[in-house]
Amino acid sequence: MIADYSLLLIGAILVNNFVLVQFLGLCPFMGVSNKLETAMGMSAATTFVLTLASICSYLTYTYLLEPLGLTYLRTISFILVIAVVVQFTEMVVRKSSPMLHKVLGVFLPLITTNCAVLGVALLNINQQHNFLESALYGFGAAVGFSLVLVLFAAMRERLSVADVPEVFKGPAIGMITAGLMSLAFMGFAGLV
Amino acid sequence: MAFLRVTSPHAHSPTDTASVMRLVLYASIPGVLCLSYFFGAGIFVNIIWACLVALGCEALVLRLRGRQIGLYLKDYSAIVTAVLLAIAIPPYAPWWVLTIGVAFAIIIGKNLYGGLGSNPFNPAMVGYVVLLISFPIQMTSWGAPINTIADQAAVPGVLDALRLNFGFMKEGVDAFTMATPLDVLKQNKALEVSELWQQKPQFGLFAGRGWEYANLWFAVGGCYLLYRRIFTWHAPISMLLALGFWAALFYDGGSSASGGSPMFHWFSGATMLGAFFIVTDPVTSAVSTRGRMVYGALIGTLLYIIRCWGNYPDAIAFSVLLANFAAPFIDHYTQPRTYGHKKGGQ
Amino acid sequence: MANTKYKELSVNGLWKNNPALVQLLGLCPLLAVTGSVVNALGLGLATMMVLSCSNIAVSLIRNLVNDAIRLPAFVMIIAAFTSCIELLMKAYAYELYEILGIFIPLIITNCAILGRADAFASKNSVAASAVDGFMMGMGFALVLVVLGGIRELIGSGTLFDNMDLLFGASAASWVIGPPAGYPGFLVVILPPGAFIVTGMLIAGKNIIDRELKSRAEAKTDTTEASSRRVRVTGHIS
Amino acid sequence: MRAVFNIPGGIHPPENKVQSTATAIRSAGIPELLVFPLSQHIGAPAKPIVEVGNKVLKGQMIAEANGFVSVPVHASTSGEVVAIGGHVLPHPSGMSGPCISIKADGKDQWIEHKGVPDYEALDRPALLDIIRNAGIAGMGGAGFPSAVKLNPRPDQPIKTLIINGTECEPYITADDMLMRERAEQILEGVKVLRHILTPTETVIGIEDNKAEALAIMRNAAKGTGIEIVDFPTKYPSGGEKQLITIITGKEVPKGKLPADIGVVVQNLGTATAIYRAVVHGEPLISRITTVTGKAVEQQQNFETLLGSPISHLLTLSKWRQDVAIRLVMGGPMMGFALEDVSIPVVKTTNCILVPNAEELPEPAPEQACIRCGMCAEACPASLLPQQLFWFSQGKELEKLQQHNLADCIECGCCSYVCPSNIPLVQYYRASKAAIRTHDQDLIKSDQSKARFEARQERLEREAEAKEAKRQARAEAAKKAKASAATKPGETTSTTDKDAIIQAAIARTKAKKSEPSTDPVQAAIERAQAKRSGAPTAEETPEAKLVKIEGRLKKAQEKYQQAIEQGSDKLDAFSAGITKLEQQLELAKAAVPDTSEQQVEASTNTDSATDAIARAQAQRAGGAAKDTPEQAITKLKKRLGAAKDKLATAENEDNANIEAFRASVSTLQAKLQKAEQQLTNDNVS
Amino acid sequence: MLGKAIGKNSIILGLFAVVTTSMIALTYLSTKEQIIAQERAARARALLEIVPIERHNNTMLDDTVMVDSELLGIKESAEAFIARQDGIPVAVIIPATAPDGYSGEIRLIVGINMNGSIAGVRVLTHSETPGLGDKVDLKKSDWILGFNNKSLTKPATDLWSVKKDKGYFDQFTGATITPRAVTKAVHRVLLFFDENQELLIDHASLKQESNNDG
Amino acid sequence: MLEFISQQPLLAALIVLVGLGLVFGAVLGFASVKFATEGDPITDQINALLPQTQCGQCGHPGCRPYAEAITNGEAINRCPPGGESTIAELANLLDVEILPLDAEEGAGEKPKSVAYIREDECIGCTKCIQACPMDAILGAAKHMHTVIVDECTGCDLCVEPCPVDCIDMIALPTTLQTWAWELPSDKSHIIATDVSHGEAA
Ligand SMILES: Cc1cc2nc3c(=O)[nH]c(=O)nc-3n(C[C@H](O)[C@H](O)[C@H](O)COP(=O)(O)O)c2cc1C
Ligand SMILES: Cc1cc2nc3c(=O)[nH]c(=O)nc-3n(C[C@H](O)[C@H](O)[C@H](O)COP(=O)(O)O)c2cc1C
Ligand SMILES: Cc1cc2nc3c(=O)[nH]c(=O)nc-3n(C[C@H](O)[C@H](O)[C@H](O)COP(=O)(O)O)c2cc1C
Ligand SMILES: Cc1cc2nc3c(=O)[nH]c(=O)nc-3n(C[C@H](O)[C@H](O)[C@H](O)CO)c2cc1C
Ligand code: SF4
Ligand code: SF4
Ligand code: SF4
Ligand code: SF4
Ligand code: FES
Repeated sequence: MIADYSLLLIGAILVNNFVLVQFLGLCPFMGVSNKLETAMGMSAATTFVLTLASICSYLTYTYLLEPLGLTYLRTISFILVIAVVVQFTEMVVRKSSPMLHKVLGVFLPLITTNCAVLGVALLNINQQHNFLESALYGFGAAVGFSLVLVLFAAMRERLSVADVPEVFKGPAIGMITAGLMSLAFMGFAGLV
Repeated sequence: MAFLRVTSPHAHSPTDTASVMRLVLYASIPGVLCLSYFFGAGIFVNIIWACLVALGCEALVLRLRGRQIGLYLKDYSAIVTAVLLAIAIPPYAPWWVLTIGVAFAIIIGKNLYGGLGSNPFNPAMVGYVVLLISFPIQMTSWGAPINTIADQAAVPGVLDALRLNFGFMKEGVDAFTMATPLDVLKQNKALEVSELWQQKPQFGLFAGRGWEYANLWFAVGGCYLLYRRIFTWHAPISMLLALGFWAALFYDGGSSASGGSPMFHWFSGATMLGAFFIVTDPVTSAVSTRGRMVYGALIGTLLYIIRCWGNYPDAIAFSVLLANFAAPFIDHYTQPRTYGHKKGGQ
Repeated sequence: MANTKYKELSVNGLWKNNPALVQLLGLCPLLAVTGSVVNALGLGLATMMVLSCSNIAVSLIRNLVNDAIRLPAFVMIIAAFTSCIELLMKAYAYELYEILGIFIPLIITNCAILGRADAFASKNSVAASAVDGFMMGMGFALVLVVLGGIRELIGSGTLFDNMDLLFGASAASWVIGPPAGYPGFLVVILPPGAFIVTGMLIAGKNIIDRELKSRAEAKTDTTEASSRRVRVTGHIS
Repeated sequence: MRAVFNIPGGIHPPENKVQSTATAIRSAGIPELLVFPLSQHIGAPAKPIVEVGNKVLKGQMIAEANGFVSVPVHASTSGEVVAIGGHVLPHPSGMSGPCISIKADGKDQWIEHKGVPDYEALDRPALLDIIRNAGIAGMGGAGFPSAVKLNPRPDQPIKTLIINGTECEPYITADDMLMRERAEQILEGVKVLRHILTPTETVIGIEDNKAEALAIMRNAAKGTGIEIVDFPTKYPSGGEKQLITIITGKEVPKGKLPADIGVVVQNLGTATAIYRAVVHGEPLISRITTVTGKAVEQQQNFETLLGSPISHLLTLSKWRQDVAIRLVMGGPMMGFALEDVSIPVVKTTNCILVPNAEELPEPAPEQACIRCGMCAEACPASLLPQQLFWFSQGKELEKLQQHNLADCIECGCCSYVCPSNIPLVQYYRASKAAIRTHDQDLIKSDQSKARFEARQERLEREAEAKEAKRQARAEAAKKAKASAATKPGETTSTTDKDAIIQAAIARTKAKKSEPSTDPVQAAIERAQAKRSGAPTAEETPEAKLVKIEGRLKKAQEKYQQAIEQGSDKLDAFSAGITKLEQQLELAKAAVPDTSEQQVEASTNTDSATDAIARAQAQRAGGAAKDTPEQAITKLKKRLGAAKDKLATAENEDNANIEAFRASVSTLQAKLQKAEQQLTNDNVS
Repeated sequence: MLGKAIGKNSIILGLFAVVTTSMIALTYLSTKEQIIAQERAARARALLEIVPIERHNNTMLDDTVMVDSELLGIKESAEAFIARQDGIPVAVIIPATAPDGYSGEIRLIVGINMNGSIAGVRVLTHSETPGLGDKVDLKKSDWILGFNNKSLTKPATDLWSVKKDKGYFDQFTGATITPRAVTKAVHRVLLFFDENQELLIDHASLKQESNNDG
Repeated sequence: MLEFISQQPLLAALIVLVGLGLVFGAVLGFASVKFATEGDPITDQINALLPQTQCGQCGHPGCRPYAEAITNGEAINRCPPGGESTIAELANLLDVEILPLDAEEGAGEKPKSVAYIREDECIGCTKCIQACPMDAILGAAKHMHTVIVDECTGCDLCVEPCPVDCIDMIALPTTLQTWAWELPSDKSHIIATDVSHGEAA
């Protein structure tokens, strides 16, 4: 039982890493990784939102849509749930911690449009997770996202002083680096 | 009278980058000779071809960027990359496999980041992994070490190697390939370790046949580099210790589910080559000594995890790349304590 | 006047401000579904459709919503269009739907869309928004297809394989290649390849841009830059 | 035996010390011309107290300390002051700075001086006075005024006095020879120091590569209670912080001074100088300097008079100019390269290194950093030089600070070992400067912001006030109709403006601590001071005189005006006038002896100087730099511009018309005058 | 103020909800039938590849029987599909799992004609190394077609393995493990069919009858 | 009831989503009032990074307005006095890409300078005083004026209004105190330029 759950976590964090293997949440991954500090803030926010959204959408699906036979409405209701969770978080953060809001500022709304959030909700349904699994999967996905985001940010800080050819500066080399990272992550294949 | 107006220091030690790289090349010679004894001359063909391709690619990129070609080619770093990649791939892999690998390593792995010193990922390992993923057949066809298969009179000589590598000998390699010891252990579900040793020809004294000696010689070369202070002991030793630690932890006395003894892990696959030639790549590892210890330990751990539970029988390349990826982050948290600063803080 | 504006919108969407290559939005589908042309094209078309429709809709109702509920309202519109597309694809291109998987519902979050709705449609007229949406979608779809083409070609040596999934059985024969004995270059089809090829594509665009710029400079030697300096201290009397 | 501690990092470059220890210290004699920079130490430059033409005696103070952290300068031989002005300084920049030049008369005649052999009778302040007046600044490194260092605050009780005899740099043997030949003097000096500081222990630290000196010192120190400690040779164990760690095991915490952990470090040359000053009353006028390197034939140590040009030493040791590739003051690790052999020996000059090309070849081309970490291994401060390098390259100042760039002692170990030949230290020096400028810019921008905002506020207030006044005026006008009006509103507005100016002046005054309280004057002075740093670069005394006169006149006018208007700022004006008068006196005094200075002043001209000079010249009304023709063209151009402006103004019915008219007429007048002059010139 | 803000916002959002939902719901209602049909077609496609439509005239998807055996390597009981021509069974399609693939399980379906020969084998899911083990997938190579028409006796039982193990079937260059696993699994399915043939057919016929009744 | 609803797909859908919409709208409406904020701390931070030269070369009347503009999305590369370092800092703060300085023709990074008034030519018109955003010019009407060097930011706004052109901008010279080693520049072989078809980028 415990083993299953830890495998689920390892799977979500490493083997099927959301960003590098499943291609979810790439926009913030590329956009918020220029600075380590910011990346850490973003990680925290995403972890929070992702876990919460995962739970909320699971509840919505199991207790509202499924009994009423409205599963085809899942996309729109999930996105609604997520949008509200994010918007609400943003308002709270803006008020309670301007510093954090400064760091996350433009990116909090971007979390809504972060594929990872909707993706995790949908994958939970596809893979028929139960409540606990959904929560864990959401959390694991977020940790996986945070892990690569933070490592990537540290790496980009290093790249920013490298003598990269002019045309590759910025996003291009970022993409290629992400590619090599994804290459490295292929090494985790088969762990679960 | 014009005197030089430069900043201090005015004196400089005689070591330079090119000489460091050359030393690394020298240190790899014993291991390479040992490999060629067990697996034949293919490795020489590979090394030469890889160097040619590497220099070609490097020159091409430098030309495109409008840099002085000579100055950079002379630093030998491209050659080191090429040689290490050539050692890592099977001796009779077709020429185009090596070409693609080296080109990928030198162009994308190294020069897109600005060349020597700027690349975050170990170029040779980037090349290796790309090949392993793209051409698994060619990349897993290791020949049998000398004297392991009954009907195999001798390992291929130089001419055979040329013919094999450049494709004039159809389906030649397949005839004498065989799973590597690590692969055998990994696939083993039934036999106990001691039985494996008796039944499988792949096993030698304390690790894989042939492989154990190659590892030994690479370790000797590595110790020479250590002695010449090309790198410090931190990364390689902590990697070996971590690997040994996990292996000992999961050895369970040699049952059929055993992951293999520490000895076996140390002297199998590319462990020693990795520990002393790849993990030590200064450019892509963590910078501080503390950082390098963490870095080495991370590689050792990942190595064991992937070897035992992952899809790949040997995982030097993957572990190194993963650790490369973490290196800047490690650096961020392992700054040494500066003179006059309190412990742990700024 | 109007003409130049539309032209500008097109240039923006297709090239200058391309959602995928410049704004770096909508990266997930960009990387995930571009293993082959057909996947790319399928998702590209779907995205384009949603983008145009939602832009029109958002621009229609732009005066109705205030800041607090702007985001959910817009998202809802886009979600509606996406859901419809999803259902339609399920009904009429089932296999493609299966292959594209969750990336169809994810069109919603495909940041490109939201970015546009927020940035453009909520401030512009219906016509302009429609053109903008279409062009942005087009730019995105183009990149998808180009990327899909490159990856398919290098990765498996074919082009336009499996087009029947999208265009019916007759399209099955559109496939070109693979050349005999082509070993494939797996890495290009796998996730790492997606990133790397995209990186190359971005760099390629940079090169072209640079070339264009230097050419433009060569042509118009020195155009007088009008001063934008502003008097800090106001009118001097 | 005392246990010594290890320091991290460090290197072992070839020592090359034996070459210069073969012969005994030799006196360098008296050169013809000696040059004394006013700033041979850390702190404010000394103030000259002699004038050109004055005769001075050996040991006579020629410049006095200027503030607390400063030391005087003494003549090292007798002779005549021939110049006070710019001369190339022993400074890595190769720039010029204020120096006093003395032409030796060869008599080497001492000024009267008297020592205090029974110094133990004196208390600390008295001894410190002697030391300070003897001009003693640290001779081992940066030249920090010893009297300051020897005067720790009461909350810094000194436990350990460390005498630095390490001499860890290759080539240098000045301290080594000093120990071999003058151990007694050193120890006497140490005793003086011990008396001043009353430490619980006194240690002389010497590297173990100086066996002979060690033996001699050990022998001499027997029974004195002074410990001689040797430790393994390693560069840079002579660095103050490193030495403290080696001897005591303690580290000087970041941002603190050695005294904060109860340690004072002095070089043993400094100790000797202190002995001579206290016991014999001789100020610091000479030092031991090693002249070495393969480009000199006789590598040896000289007892050198301060102020001797290094060409003098080089000639004495038969240098071969053709093979000398560089000229280093100091050692090969920390010394700085010079370009001019006329640079004088100063208090901190322990070595002149003249290598040939084979010895210290031209730096190899810089290659890319391979992050090999050799630099980090060598760094005695446990920094990560490679990271600092990457961040320097990327100009990431914040990161540099995070990585403690400030703790780099610029020892050069990292550059020495770097296999890629990266001049790391240069990167650090540049980055440190960039951080400094950045910090200053920040301060300035903060000030600017405050000023700008204050101004905006003021404008608002003024606008309001104007509005109020306008109404008041309307009111007044109304009243005026009724009764006979006495004063129109104009007066009010003038006073108003005056008030603003006064306020501004007051504000400025409050900000400035300089004694010269006239902000206008201060501003100008500062502007001028910024020229190439040489006081000689100031305007010629004549110009100054004229200017001050002009200013005085104006001030007097103002005063007059103020009296007429019954202003309440009469005091301020009269004070200003008095000051101007004083300045006038001064300036008049300065006029006679300017000939030399002027020559020197012009050695260092750049565009800024040009501009200022031009402006000054014009202002001074005399000797315009422009030829009359040029002046006329310029004037014409300006006139054209002014007319244009006037025209636009007229077109737009601008309020400025008056001003423009005035300017046009001024210019026309000027033009006429100039033309006239031209004709005159042509005629004559 | 607060009340008003809440009120207005929720009304507007509600309005949006009405419009958008109607849109989706209408689309759903109009595509519902088509979607169900497509889903069934997709599920049937793999089955049809093994037993083509010419050979049977029932709907296999609805003609199932639950099977469960060690031999099949499956954890829970699963559906086997039966193909009939006019009510007479012609073939059975049995699910199976090969547990010993190079990296994990390989899920298969094996179609067996009533005469015990193989009608076809397909790999449903696997996670073998791309380029090596994944050639068991028909999309990558037609190695899997090599099982067609083989049976328990053709080749002989001890030849039911890969060439490397001195068996009949080819392995791939550089990959023995995956084909070995698949071959063994198919062999076990044949054994299962052999043992349970009666049961399967009987059961199936029974079901068929009851179906006919109902 | 539930039965009934699930029998009516359209109705069910409507009820569910409208319900969700209502609830969420209420929640957000509540939050928008409860957590309303004013002011934007980021503008201050941006302003703190600008050089405060107040020269207007960015196209805004002063640094703060430009800071506000940046907050609202204007490019960060418009301030010539700040130059590259300011752009880098802004990029860092806002986590955006560093852009090359976007200056008008000939208005690139200039050495720091101060205004200098040739006093004998000054006619005391006070134009420069009004122009100076720093109050760095002193003097009364009809009397010569002078610049307080330490206060002058070198914005050169005072130069143009002067009717007699008596104001010069003088570059601040290096002194022993401000002199410093420069970053090694002899690296043509390393940094060089990425050439592309003979055109340096
Ligand atoms: C800017 C500066 C300020 C210093 N202030 C003091 C001080 O207040 N008291 C003191 O005893 N030493 C002071 N020192 C001296 C240092 O502690 C040290 O002894 C001196 O810099 C010798 O440097 P060296 O190692 O480079 O020769 C100061 C040094 C510097 C550079
Ligand atoms: C790297 C380095 C090496 C030094 N080596 C010596 C040395 O060998 N001998 C010495 O007296 N001072 C040396 N100094 C200067 C000392 O740090 C210290 O300033 C000096 O001993 C203080 O004494 P002073 O004030 O009497 O000069 C060195 C400084 C540095 C930074
Ligand atoms: C990275 C890697 C992946 C492999 N993947 C597979 C696989 O998916 N299927 C397989 O049968 N063999 C795979 N192999 C090869 C086997 O481990 C083993 O070498 C091979 O099956 C032995 O075949 P041989 O006996 O014909 O040499 C892989 C090997 C490596 C190194
Ligand atoms: C001790 C040592 C180990 C090295 N190991 C590698 C290696 O594993 N892979 C590689 O591509 N280059 C290696 N190099 C060469 C060089 O550092 C490498 O090409 C750089 O990563 C290119 O920037 C090594 C060099 C040294 C000195
Ligand atoms: S010694 Fe030189 S090459 Fe090595 S890490 Fe330090 S700076 Fe880089
Ligand atoms: S110069 Fe600075 S960084 Fe280099 S070794 Fe010395 S203290 Fe360390
Ligand atoms: S250009 Fe820069 S310094 Fe000038 S006003 Fe704008 S922000 Fe301020
Ligand atoms: S004096 Fe002139 S240049 Fe200086 S701040 Fe004032 S207006 Fe700007
Ligand atoms: S498309 Fe932007 S996060 Fe996925």
